[in-house]
Amino acid sequence: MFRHTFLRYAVLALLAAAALLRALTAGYFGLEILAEILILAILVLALDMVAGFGGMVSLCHGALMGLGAYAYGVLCVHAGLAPLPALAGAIALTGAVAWAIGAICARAHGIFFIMATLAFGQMAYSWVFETPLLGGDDGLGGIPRPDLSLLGIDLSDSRSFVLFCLAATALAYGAAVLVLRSGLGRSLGGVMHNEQRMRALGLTVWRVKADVFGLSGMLAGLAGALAAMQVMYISPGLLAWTTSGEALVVVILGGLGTLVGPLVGAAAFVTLKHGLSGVTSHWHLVVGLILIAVVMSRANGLFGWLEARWGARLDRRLADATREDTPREATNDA
Amino acid sequence: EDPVRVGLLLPFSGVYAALGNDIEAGFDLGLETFAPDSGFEVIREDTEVKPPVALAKTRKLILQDKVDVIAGVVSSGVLGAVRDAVHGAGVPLIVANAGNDDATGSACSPWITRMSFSNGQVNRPMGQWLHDQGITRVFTLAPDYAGGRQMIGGFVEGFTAAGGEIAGQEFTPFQKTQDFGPYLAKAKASGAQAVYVFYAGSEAISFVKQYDSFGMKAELPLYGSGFLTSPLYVNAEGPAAAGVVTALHYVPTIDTEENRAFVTAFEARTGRLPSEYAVQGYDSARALVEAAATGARGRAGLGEALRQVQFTGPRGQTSIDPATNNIVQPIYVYETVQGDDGMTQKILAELPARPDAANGCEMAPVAN
Amino acid sequence: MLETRDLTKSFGAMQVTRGVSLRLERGERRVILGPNGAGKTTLFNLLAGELAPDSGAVLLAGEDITALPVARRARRGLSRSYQKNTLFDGLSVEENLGLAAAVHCGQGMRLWGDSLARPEVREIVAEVAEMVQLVPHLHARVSEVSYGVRRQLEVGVALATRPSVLLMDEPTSGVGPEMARGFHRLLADLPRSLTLLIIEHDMDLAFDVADTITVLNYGEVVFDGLPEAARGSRLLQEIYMGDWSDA
Amino acid sequence: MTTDPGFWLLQTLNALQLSMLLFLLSIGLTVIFGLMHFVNLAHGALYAAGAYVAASVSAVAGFWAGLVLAPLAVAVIGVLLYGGLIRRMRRSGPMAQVLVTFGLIFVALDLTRLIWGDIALASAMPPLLEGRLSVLGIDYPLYRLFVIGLGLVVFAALAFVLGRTQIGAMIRAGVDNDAMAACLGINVERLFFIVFCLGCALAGLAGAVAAPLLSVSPDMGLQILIPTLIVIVIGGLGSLQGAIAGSLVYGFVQTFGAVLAPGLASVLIYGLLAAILVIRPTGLFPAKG
Amino acid sequence: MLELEQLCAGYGETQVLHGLSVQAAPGRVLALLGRNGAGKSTTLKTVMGLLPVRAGQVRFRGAPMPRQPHDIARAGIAYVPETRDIFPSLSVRENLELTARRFRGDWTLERVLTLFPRLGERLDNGGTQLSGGEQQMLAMARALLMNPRLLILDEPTEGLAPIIVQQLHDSLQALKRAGLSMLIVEQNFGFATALADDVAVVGRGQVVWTGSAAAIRADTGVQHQWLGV
Ligand SMILES: Nc1ncnc2c1ncn2[C@@H]1O[C@H](COP(=O)(O)OP(=O)(O)OP(=O)(O)O)[C@@H](O)[C@H]1O
Ligand SMILES: Nc1ncnc2c1ncn2[C@@H]1O[C@H](COP(=O)(O)OP(=O)(O)OP(=O)(O)O)[C@@H](O)[C@H]1O
Ligand SMILES: [Mg+2]
Ligand SMILES: [Mg+2]
Repeated sequence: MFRHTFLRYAVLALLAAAALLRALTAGYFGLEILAEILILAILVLALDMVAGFGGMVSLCHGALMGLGAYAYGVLCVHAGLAPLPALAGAIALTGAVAWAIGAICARAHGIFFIMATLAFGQMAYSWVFETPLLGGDDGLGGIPRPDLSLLGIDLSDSRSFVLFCLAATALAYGAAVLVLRSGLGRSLGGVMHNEQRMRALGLTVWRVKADVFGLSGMLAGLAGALAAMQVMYISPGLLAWTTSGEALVVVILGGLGTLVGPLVGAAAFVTLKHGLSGVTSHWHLVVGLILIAVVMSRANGLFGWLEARWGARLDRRLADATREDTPREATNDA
Repeated sequence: EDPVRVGLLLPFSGVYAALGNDIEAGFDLGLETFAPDSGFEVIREDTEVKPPVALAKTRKLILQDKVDVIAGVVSSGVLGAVRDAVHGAGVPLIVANAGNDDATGSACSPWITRMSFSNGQVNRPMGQWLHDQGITRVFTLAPDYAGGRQMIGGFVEGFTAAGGEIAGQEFTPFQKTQDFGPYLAKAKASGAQAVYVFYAGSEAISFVKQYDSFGMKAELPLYGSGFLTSPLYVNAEGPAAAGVVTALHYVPTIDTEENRAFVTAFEARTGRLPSEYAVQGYDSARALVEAAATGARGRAGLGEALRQVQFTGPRGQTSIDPATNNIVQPIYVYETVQGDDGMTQKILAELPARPDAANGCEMAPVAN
Repeated sequence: MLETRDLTKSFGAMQVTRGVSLRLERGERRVILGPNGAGKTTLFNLLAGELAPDSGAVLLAGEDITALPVARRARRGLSRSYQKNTLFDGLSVEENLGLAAAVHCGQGMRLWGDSLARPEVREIVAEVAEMVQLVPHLHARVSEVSYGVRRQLEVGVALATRPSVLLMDEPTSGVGPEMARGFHRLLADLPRSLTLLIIEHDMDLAFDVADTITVLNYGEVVFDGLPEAARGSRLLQEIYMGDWSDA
Repeated sequence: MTTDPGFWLLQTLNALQLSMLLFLLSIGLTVIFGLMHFVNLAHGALYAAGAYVAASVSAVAGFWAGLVLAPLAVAVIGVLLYGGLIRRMRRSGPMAQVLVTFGLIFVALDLTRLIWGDIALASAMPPLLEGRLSVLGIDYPLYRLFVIGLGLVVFAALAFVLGRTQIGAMIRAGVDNDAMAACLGINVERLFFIVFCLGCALAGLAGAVAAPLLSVSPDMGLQILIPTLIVIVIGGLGSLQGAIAGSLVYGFVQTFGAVLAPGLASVLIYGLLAAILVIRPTGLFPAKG
Repeated sequence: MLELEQLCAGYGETQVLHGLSVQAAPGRVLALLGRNGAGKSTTLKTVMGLLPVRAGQVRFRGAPMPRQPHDIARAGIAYVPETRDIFPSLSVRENLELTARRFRGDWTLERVLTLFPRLGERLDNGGTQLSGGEQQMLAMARALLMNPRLLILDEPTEGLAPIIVQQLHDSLQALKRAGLSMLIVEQNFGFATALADDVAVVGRGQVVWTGSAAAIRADTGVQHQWLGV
């Protein structure tokens, strides 16, 4: 279960404002980076949904995103579908695949779940890599962006495309929050804390896991389709496990199970990466050291650190101010 | 006069970092040698061997840095990713490695000039040559990806055209194979007279060592694409590589004036022998300098001029095939032998330069 | 209401349940006694579906449920509490009860709206909290309340699914005398329509609430009858009670 | 497919060899990962470090010196890691551990590149093991037989220590519940330190053994990580039988997959992994409990 | 033997013990009684070094208590927690040998198995395959095999069949007669006061009453106010 706190609202508003400002003012490369951040943000939202709120740490979300990208690409290029129906198709297909993976892996836990999802991700990777229709190792080019000229928007313009991504990210965030706050999200929380008891209460645990995994997969599919639109070219590397690993790093770096944190993580990670790779080809070293430093600080990621410092205090102050009109609610996250 | 702005697009991290570094060293040496008074401004970008990253960097070079020309590109995946971008924007690209046949075939572009090699080109002549040595049944092995299939495809084409027979073919999972033992046993059991392979990088090293440890070289000689025993890796392979016969568009032991000068200069600069990657970088720089020397400026001008370039360099007489923009160059068959210090290459034959077939390439002139 | 026919279960070479046949009428309150390791908890696991029997059948309201998974049995009104607390530790007491009630109300898979905010769920939570005296602790996290309170919650969560048959595994173990009395009252106050099967080592409580008593020893039913008969049974004294009844 | 029995024997030996190489690697990981519940993704990096040290040492002092020094050197790295990072991370849950060790992978990768460069390193076989031995009528490389033998010896030694000795029981007790183990007078902290260093040394040993077989390149650690994880997950975490079973499954599936179904070679092991986890969600031989 | 002086301790932000002072005399049995949540288990955990001492002092046999649990154990204190904490990866035999092999003395494997014959039948079972009561016996046996100077028991009778409780009472009486010092926390008032020499009642993190076992049996006021009996 996810709750908005004052701090979360504040950081969210800050992020949105910063993104909007950048989208309107940044130069070409800045826009490119912003689009990358936004797409990664959707992916890590999807991942946080299952990992942070359901304990299902997935190492196949990169592959799901890749599937979304390929589904979109193939539906456009080979099946001749218009981009928007292709986008819908990609999301639906990725969701269905994710649902199946979630259902099959539902019995595994912890590292076993991670590895089971990795296995499915790698199978998808190998399949794409070795399927000539999908371009194999050489990838698939000539992927179109949606035509929104009816609305007077030209998505081939970088700025418009970034704004399009921003809207998609906002939508994805809203969807994630809705799901996590629903009955399904509640059940998911129960399953994460004590699966055996949830079952004994009469819940079909695997269905809950599969449903949430499927919904998360739809978001990953959206991210994939957007990535395909951004680059207008797709290659199997998108499905490699390292993409999933990187997404996981971003989620944890930002703050697992906070939904807002991963957004912070995505922004920080991409900015850092590009900033450093311009300076040194050994940027992995620096990123690695920073990762270690962040974790050694013992906080739940960057945002978790912020929450631990100020979250409670801010909320208490806010609660004091509004004590009269709202009944007290137990405040806890996840 | 404004300098020519060059974007150098290479992997400086990731699995191909060693290749990127060699090409870069060759490129820098080329610029220094042929354009000592500079006139070129180089902007370096790391592709990380990730196509999306490479594409973002390419767009940055084109749109933000406003380069006149781009050089580099090691992996074919990256080439596939950036192809539409450079073609669409009308920016000349000098390919300094990626060998994908299609890049100068069905997906060719007047803006893309290849100064390295194409996968088929390196292997095709070897088919005829091998058959000429009296070998008629061959087992082939290569990693399972587009490049591996094209390399072997080129060889098989040449070999069967000469009347040879393929005893068996195996494609191993790309960069996932630790143990080649199972495949070697299959090759042995296939009844072939020789084995022809394409492997590069780490896989080449593991393969050559494991081939040797099974003691197969004596009864089943090992042939292949020259990347297998590239100077970059041959010292890691050590004596295991002795006696392996391969073909490539360049080896450091080519006995010509141009090559001796290049090898000396490169060794002085880096302390190691130049590999085929180094020469590709070197010749890419030279092509660029020569194109600029014609007085051509701007993207279109340089693009057109690049297609006319021809010179005699370390690898012999090279020119650009106007039908495909692919390089035309001789191929060297060489045996890896034990030298005074480390392994060295003994050239067995120089196969004449032949342009690749057009493979569906329809080349329009460079337009504005 | 709940019936078993010749249930057997072994772990490796050790037979833990040997041909157990029980029959509980609707509204019956039965206490299961037996020495440690007699197979009482195992029997509960077989009834609830957490273990599959080697042979035999479990019937609920006349229907064979032997093949049903845990969740399906629970949805048919079979609920249980655990000997070792099995709670949602990071959540508040209220949320613990709410989750159970939400599943019961069919809100567990809803994609729209918070299940715990539903009026029917809130109603159950309030009612159960009152019943098991958890009202003062509703907003505390489980990890913050004392063991005794957790024991109460353990039963509360089971009750929040509004079961027709409730299995309680040593509800009073580890709680103080005061709270034990509370459980006593709670059991007395439960609606008579609820069928109860209780494992208990607290003899006072056992003899007080039991309509009937079943004694297990080495996985076998060695006694099945009224409390009075149990009290007088030599066998029971020998294997289980010692001189409790004299005390 | 050939009916020559020699061919199948050869392939069986190949499978065994790959299994044992993976076993040497995965046992270190399973000891740390299963017994300490510590997710050490940097295990592959330790293996690469072992290979690099072995290659460097053997260039000047011969293979055997490398084989001895590499595990020691990696154990020393283990000491540093433990003191600097791991000790503080032991209680911080798997997510934090994944992240820290992921960071370590990044760091190790670039450090190897900085120290040894991007170009792969040579590592020669010892002259003693260079030849081939005739096994039931087929010639098989001696070095590969050495790898098989070494794997079996390490397995036997560890099986004895963990299963039959007091130390083994103490380690397992500390893993189950370190607070309670401490209350029984066990110095859990020191025990884990030893276990961690032993695991590191085993990774170093695997690297040294692999060096003459494979190429010693910066990304070798990353490439081996996934196979190693697959091995310990198929086998079941924390158990020695699991590590050996997982290694054998992996080795045989890879080898015979390559022979019998080359088209599926790259997917086969993942399919098997998924299937095993669906049927037995905690692997084939999970640790008791 | 064991002296707690103005002990303060707790979990995270919550402080549970607020200056708790009590003394256990050598060769005697001290029972800590109190309602659920009074802080009895917290006291024991603090003594064992599982929770840090925030203020005050713990002294054992006249000297300050070591800080690390394993040093505390080696100083001669054996502890049976309320959660028993049997090691699931170890068989029953291994659970017992874990302490039997490292602490030698009067208590041997044979001797504890005569005390708890049920364990003898389960020697090769996994630790968590035992029933709740069997686990309690195993935890006790494991502690006795440390041949401790002071035995600390947290709710030893929880979940035990009456007949086992009786046997346990008898064996603890025997231990007491043999001169073993004990500190027990117990909800079973009858059991505790029959065994203990001294009683300390804990309420809200402090000792609110001390006296002899006989005294508290007679004092229904204290019983009612602090124990809810
Ligand atoms: N998973 C298992 N594997 C092997 N043996 C088991 C397992 N679970 C329980 N047992 C054994 O079955 C027997 C019965 O256990 P059970 O937990 O049912 O006892 P119980 O009657 O509930 O005892 P208690 O009153 O002490 O809780 C015990 O001897 C125990 O060792
Ligand atoms: N891990 C913990 N984190 C936070 N608070 C705790 C924790 N464990 C116990 N507490 C709190 O400390 C207080 C004292 O708990 P303690 O376990 O010492 O009580 P007790 O006297 O042993 O009671 P019981 O008879 O129920 O075991 C309780 O209010 C409880 O909520
Ligand atoms: Mg029980
Ligand atoms: Mg307690």
